[in-house]
Amino acid sequence: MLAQLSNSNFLVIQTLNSLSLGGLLFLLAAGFSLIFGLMRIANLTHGSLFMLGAYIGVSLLEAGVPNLWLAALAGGVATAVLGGLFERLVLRSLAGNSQGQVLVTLGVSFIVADLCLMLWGGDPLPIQTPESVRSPLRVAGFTFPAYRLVVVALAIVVAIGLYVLIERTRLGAMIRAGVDDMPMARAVGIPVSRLFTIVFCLGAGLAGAGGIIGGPILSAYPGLDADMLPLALIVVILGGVGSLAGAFIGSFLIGFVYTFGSALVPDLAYVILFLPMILVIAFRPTGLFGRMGA
Amino acid sequence: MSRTAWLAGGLLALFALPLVAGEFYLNLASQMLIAALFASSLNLLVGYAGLTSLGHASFLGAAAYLSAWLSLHLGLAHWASAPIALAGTVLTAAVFGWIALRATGLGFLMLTLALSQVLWGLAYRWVGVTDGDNGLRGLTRPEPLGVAIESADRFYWFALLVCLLAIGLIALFVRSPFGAALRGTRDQPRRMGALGFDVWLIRWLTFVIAGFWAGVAGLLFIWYHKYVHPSALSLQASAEVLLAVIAGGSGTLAGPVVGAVMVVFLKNFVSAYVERWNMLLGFVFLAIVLFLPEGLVPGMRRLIRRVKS
Amino acid sequence: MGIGRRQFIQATGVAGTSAALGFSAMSRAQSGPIRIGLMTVKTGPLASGGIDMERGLIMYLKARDYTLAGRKVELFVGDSGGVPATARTKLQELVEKNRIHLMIGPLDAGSALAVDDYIRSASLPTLSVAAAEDMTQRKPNPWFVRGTSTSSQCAHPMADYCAKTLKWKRMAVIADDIAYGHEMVAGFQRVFEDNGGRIVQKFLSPLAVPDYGSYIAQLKTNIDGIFLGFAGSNGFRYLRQFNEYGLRGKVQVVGGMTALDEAVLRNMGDEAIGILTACWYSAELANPPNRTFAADFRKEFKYDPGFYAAATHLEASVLETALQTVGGRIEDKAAFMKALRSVKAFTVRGPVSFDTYGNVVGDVFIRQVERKDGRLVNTVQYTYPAVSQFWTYAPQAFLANPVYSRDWPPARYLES
Amino acid sequence: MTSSTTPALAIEHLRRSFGGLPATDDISISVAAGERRLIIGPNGAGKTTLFNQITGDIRSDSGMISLFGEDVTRLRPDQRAHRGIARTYQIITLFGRDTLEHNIVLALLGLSRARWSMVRGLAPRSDFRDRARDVLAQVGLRELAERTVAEVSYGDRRRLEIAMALAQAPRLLLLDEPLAGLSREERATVQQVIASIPRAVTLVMIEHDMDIALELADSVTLLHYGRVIVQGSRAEVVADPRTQEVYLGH
Repeated sequence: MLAQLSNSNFLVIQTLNSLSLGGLLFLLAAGFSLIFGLMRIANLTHGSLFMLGAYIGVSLLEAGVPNLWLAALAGGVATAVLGGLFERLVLRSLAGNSQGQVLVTLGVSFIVADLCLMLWGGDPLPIQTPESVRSPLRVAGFTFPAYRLVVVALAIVVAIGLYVLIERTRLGAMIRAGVDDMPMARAVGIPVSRLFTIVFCLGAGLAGAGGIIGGPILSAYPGLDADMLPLALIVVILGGVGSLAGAFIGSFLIGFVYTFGSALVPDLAYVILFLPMILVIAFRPTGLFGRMGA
Repeated sequence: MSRTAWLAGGLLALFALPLVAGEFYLNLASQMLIAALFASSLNLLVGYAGLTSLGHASFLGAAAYLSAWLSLHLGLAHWASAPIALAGTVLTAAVFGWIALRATGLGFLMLTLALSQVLWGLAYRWVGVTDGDNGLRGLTRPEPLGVAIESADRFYWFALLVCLLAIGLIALFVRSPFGAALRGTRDQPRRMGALGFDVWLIRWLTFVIAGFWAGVAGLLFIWYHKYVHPSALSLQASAEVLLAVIAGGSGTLAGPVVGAVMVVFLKNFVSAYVERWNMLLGFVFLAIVLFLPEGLVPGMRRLIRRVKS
Repeated sequence: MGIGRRQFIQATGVAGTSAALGFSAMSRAQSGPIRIGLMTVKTGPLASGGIDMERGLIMYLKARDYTLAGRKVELFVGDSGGVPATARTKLQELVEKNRIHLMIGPLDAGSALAVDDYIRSASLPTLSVAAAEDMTQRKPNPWFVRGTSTSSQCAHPMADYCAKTLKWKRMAVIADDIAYGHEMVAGFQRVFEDNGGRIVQKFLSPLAVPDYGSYIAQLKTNIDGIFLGFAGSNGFRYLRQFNEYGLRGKVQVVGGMTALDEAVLRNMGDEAIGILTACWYSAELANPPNRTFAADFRKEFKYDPGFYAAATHLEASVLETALQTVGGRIEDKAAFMKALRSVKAFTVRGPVSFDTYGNVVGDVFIRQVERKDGRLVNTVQYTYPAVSQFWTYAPQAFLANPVYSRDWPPARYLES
Repeated sequence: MTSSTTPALAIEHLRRSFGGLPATDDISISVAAGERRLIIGPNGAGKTTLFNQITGDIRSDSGMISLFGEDVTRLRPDQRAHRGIARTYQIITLFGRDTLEHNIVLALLGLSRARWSMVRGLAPRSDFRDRARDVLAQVGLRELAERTVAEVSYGDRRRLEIAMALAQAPRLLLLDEPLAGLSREERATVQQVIASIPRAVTLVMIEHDMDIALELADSVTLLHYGRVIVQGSRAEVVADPRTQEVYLGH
């Protein structure tokens, strides 16, 4: 264990691994966190949207979409539309009924999982890494997958974009107002209903695009949804619900804990993510950066 | 009067089932009973305490594993292993409740999920005790009062008796002063504190009691299956029982029973005829939420009342 | 190959007479179709293999017009979703409601172990696909026959090949952290180290790992190769990430019987080319039954049959052989089981016979991924004939050891 | 048995701040047994926070609270309730799906050992039911006992708030804006209810309706920005120029 830690190659590569996993998690968790913060809905379909995105990406690329980035954009739009429909047609009628929300979001995740199995079969499907970043990067004696660095960069760009959106635009101001105090936001005439749909679309789109961007690393396979959902939940709980900064830092934190944890204490591989979470919530129920009660 | 008559008729039909149903249907019915008790135990938390737990399989699994381990490794007889397993389960619930009740709402849900995942990980990894993903097998069913319950009909009767007793006691519990206090903590926790109720203690005791009944369901589970695998502790198992409670109607006595029967039926019976049964299950949940958002039992009651008036 | 057919005829003759002598009274029970239950997985993460299991079996039955040994056959399919407790209920349904005479399956070890005692109490002849070692070793089930392989049955020859043919000395192993993975890498390690090699790194990753980066980054590059003991989609994802890290060409890769199955290969690219795996089957096998089967399968489903499709097809031919021996009288369980366990058949994997524990003795192939007609295939490089689950060890001595596991045999040469 | 010199409620240097902003800042108040104290102050003066600190719903950063000479600063709300504190809420906090009677029964149950009973049914227990009806009669809600809270008027709910607190037979009763949102007629009724509370009960009340409130009170405390500005007898406080400045005269 100590020998590993003193090995600079190990440290550098695992750090980069942590960052890239964190980047992927951020794409997934940012939307989850916003949705929860604004609508108080624990959207358990979020993992399904990620998986659906990955599968849609596979099909788009097969159908001749020229590159991964376009596919991610198109796939993101597709899942955003689906998410918006789901919010409008189903979730809308369940405001305040948190048990109903659990039931329906889990129910829809069953449907999506089975639908993907039906449409795309049970085999794992690859998403090719874009040609330009396919060969590994060799810097100062370290070899590292170039694509993962792109993922980290992309996550940071998305984070900045979201930050600007939330902190610097009128829409963002309305979202913040809604997260902080919903009755007040309603009272001052913010179109809360439209805001819900927009935020849900945004979250679903990010998750779907995340699935495609994660594709070259993770592939699309049955069970991807169930693998990712707990990670999103942990990130959001740890970082604090409704907080973009929390989701950002939480994602990278989990990236580090997961990557280093499973390398250094493989015996705890199954619980490596849950133990820190138990500690954090037990002593700080609002999460590390949360303002509101979880 | 008619209510009593209905109840008596229903009970009679339940006890008479083995006279008409074949072995397969009896075994299915036994599983429904186990699931019904399990869901009823979770309902104490979800329905009456307003605490949505996504880790209730912990207690069913803990009881099953403990009982299996005690008989396989220590060679204990059922009369000894069952109470010890229950005691161990209650202890687990006491500790888990103590941790999980530091939060409410989504935090509580996540803590129960996390704690149950730790237990699941333990079942997977502590191979010396749990035999990992091979599971524990080679178990027997007990012989309560010297009566063998190896056959499908005997086991059904046994499970029926246990479940009726357990659900009866749960009904008493819910209608007791403590049950009223519990519902109070669900609706107005602050007011309950001002009225002199120790809200935390009430919730914690309920958590432990819910764990106890899940443990009883766990004993029935292990006696029925004579096998336990880490999947009994999985997130999927916890989610399934939660869905049963909510779909049937949380906070009612009949709701979780109906929900559990429905889930077992869809999963084990309809799946033989419908290839896409996972999708069907999803659509059933969707339909319930859209048309009977408070759950099957309260929703149907509302509809019947509307038709009558 | 001719030997296989001769053995087959002999076996039919011998078992046929014993049945005729001993159990004539039972013949009256022979009415109606033979009811076969297939326990598989058609939903959830294991569905890919489970669906192939159904396809392989149906292909066999269709080719014979649903008639085996002169009797009609009815097929009932149960979907366990890969959950052991569900498998048990499904099997009860198949037995108690559909009154099946025999089960083929289940797919996964967990489900097989979950139904173990039920198989015993229901006296249900079972042709297993699941690889759990002890079901035919230390805790043999008298109703259990396995025509495929135990977890380590193909890993033993792979290790032998690495040590003797490739002359490798230092290797790493990685597998899913489940009993199947443990058993496979344990078997590999034992044979590799008994032949002078050393396992210097051993990784067991949880079944649900989205990102293998952490494991790949730890891999030493001063080793001769790594053995992949994955099942399902994990080998596929590991290998893709492995290449991402530029390790292709630096570290040689070999795999167990499910690591680079045909089901996985059909979605892979050049990154898989050259990799060696050991399995009891390849769609490329040129024996007559497989030439027909693989061609028909490819024609109908547009992809090559792999491990799971071949598994049920193979079990079906074992079943047919046994049925012919007892003249179709599957109701006479004792005679049928006896026939089943003494089957010598020539199947899609070549000749098979069974040891006294009900496990197959058959050829294991070292296969290499190659591109052929535009698709990736597992070309047979070398054949280990008539491989037993005990490899070359004496059964008694083998069974005196604990079952293969995460901790046994201990890895003595690990380097941190 | 408390001596006549021991105050019913003694608060010393109580503080609580939220995110750096003090909601209550060095508050010291002493209320004698049997006294009726009115607490006034503009919105945001810290009145409700003070109540929550007295009942234990909010922990205090520093300072001490004692009840009839007993230090209760570290006790939980339910423990304080058992020592004789009862309260009402400015925002109505009732069990909306239950009957008025059941609301009162819960209040009775809170201080009874029977609350731990897990077997004997609650519904058939006539002891609780009869007492609940008596309490409802006290506030004029006897006729509505079987109705659910959702079915009765806002004014009735205000009275039920008080009835629940009365059911606890408190030694110290905290009323948080008991007249808020009521019509003129309803106010008169609630005023009567409050006036009829036995003198043995010490009363602390937050209220904005000065006409009625001053009529009910013996003494007044004026809070502003979390601090005590003036306190004393009704006449003293009303006459104090600081009161005029802060509250009455804007």
